[in-house]
Amino acid sequence: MSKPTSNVPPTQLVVDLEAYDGPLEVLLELAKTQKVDLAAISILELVNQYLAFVLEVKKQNLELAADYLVMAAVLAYLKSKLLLPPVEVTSEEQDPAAIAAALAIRLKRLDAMKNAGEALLAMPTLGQNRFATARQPEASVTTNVRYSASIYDLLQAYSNFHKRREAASLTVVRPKLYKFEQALERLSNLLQVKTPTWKSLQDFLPESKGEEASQLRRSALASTLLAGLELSRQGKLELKQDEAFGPLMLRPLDQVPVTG
Amino acid sequence: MEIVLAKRLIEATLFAAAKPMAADELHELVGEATDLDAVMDELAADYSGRGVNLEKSGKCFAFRTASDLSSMMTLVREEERKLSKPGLETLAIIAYHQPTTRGDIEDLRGVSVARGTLDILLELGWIAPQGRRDTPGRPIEWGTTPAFLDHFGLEGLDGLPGVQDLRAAGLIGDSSPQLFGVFDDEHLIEEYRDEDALEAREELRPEDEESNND
Amino acid sequence: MEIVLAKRLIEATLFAAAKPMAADELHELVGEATDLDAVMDELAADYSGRGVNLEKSGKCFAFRTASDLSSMMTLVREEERKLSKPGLETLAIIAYHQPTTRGDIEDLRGVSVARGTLDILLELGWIAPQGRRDTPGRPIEWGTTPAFLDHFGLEGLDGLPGVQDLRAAGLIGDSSPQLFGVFDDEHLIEEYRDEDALEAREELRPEDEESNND
Repeated sequence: MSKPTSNVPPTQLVVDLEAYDGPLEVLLELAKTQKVDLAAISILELVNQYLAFVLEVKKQNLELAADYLVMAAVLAYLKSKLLLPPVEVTSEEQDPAAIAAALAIRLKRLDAMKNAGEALLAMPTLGQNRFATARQPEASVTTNVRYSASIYDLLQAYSNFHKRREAASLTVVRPKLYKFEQALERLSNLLQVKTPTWKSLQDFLPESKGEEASQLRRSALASTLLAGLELSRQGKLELKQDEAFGPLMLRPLDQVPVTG
Repeated sequence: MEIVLAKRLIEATLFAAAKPMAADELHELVGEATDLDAVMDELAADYSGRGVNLEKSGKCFAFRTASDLSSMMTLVREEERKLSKPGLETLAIIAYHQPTTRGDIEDLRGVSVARGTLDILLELGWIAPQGRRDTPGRPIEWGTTPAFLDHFGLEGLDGLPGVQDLRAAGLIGDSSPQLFGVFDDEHLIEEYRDEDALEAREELRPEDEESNND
Repeated sequence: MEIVLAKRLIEATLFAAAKPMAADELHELVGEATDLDAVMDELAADYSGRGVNLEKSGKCFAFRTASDLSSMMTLVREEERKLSKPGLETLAIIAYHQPTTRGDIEDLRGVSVARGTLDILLELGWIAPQGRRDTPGRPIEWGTTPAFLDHFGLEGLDGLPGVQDLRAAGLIGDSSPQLFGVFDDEHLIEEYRDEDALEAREELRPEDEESNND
């Protein structure tokens, strides 16, 4: 249990931070310092090494790309899980052992591809170990290409092009609406009068002008009606309508002191 | 050097060399102690009657393909290819918006037009320069040709499908596309190719340098 | 065509060609009735152990000098194009995992793949689009080309160093990497360049949307 945190100072990696392509590569390099087969690396130790590395970078005030920090967060979480005694894993939470195993596989895959790249370079390559003839080709296959397109292709290309342009420039304009909250506030204020009289709902509407006037007016009517109903429910006003589709009249009620 | 190895080495060297090689050079390659004449005789015998022969001209050696085969070595193929998506789009834009410049097309498509794309359309004879626009840089204006109309079975540019509808919908400009009298302005084509070559050179240079880095 | 003549013709053609030639092309050259396999087997046998060997890379054939002679050959060597580390890793991933997408490569390497990296490999002629994957975004799938096999002296993808062990260890996919029929999908390459340009433009000038409007 009392393993040394790391036998390689993370400073060494920090020095050539530039040489690393992201956190995964740093992890791979750290894993290799454990001097064991990649299959047998200690994930917990690796996590400690990585967190020490990030700390060291911060200490030296070096810029660290966001993905290094994301990896650090993931690993810190993993560490906390690995240190706890195994508990039953709930469905939402991933098994820490599984996360650790997945990380080990990722490192092995990356390592395999790095080695494969080196192995490719060691092959007898053309121009270094094997040679082609340098003479001008005397003959070869000449291909005469005839391009073709139908009018349908042409049209489709043009309409696709337009569709793409449309999609690129489409912006949805939020319609200007008179909100219920606005109406409620306005109506409450307008009702603060000394002598309550019957007035038409229309008289309480805000003035609207400009292009969106009719749209705004309709939404104001709806909101103000709702506000009227709400205030009447609270007992602050009365509503009446003398005939079907006739004007809706409202009158404030004597204010009863409101509590809370 | 052992004669078998010497033969192999000379065979490989002559194969890879761009030019015939002098006997002196070959002798140096296999070492002075090697009997070069014996090696070359064996090699000539190995290749006699084959598709490739060892030929001596003066004091130089080279592999040459057998002369009786040369007429059979060329293979001409016909291949029909569909025009690519960028090619089709560029053609459509030229057809509907002509006369139009490369800059126009790039503005409309939002991406640069590869040199090859215009080249293919030009080679197909479907587009042709219509003149130069009187704006800075005097860019070439492109339009479609009678060969274009012919290929797509159109009687005229007004026969382009949906051109009226597209105009009504405000998708393309108000004015009818213009058909110009001059379709094969050789001068303009030549000038285009010149500019093209210049551009190609400029494009290639920085790339070459990049690929040299490690 | 008579087998002796066919052998001579193919020998001459391959000797003169710097690039590998596809079996299909050779078959066309000697006539469909000719047993190409027999011809190629004989030719390979004729050249085995010599200074020049008949090499097979994928479905292509080429003559190449024997690699054991390289240290003795006094030729001017091509300047080696050193691939960058990301370039080499990306090439290895494409070779061992093909067909593979840019997203796959990024997953494996844990970092994003710079556009230039794929571009360099594409320009070297070592990778080519193999199609599009049937997943959202329909990303281009990449694979290696016959030129890749030729450059590294591989007979096929199964000859990739360590490929069997990696497969057994589950570090690469189960199925053999596939060599596809279509190697020069010009359309896909053009589409890739197009998307590429689009992406480059978005990266460079995110705020410049005006050029999209008319």
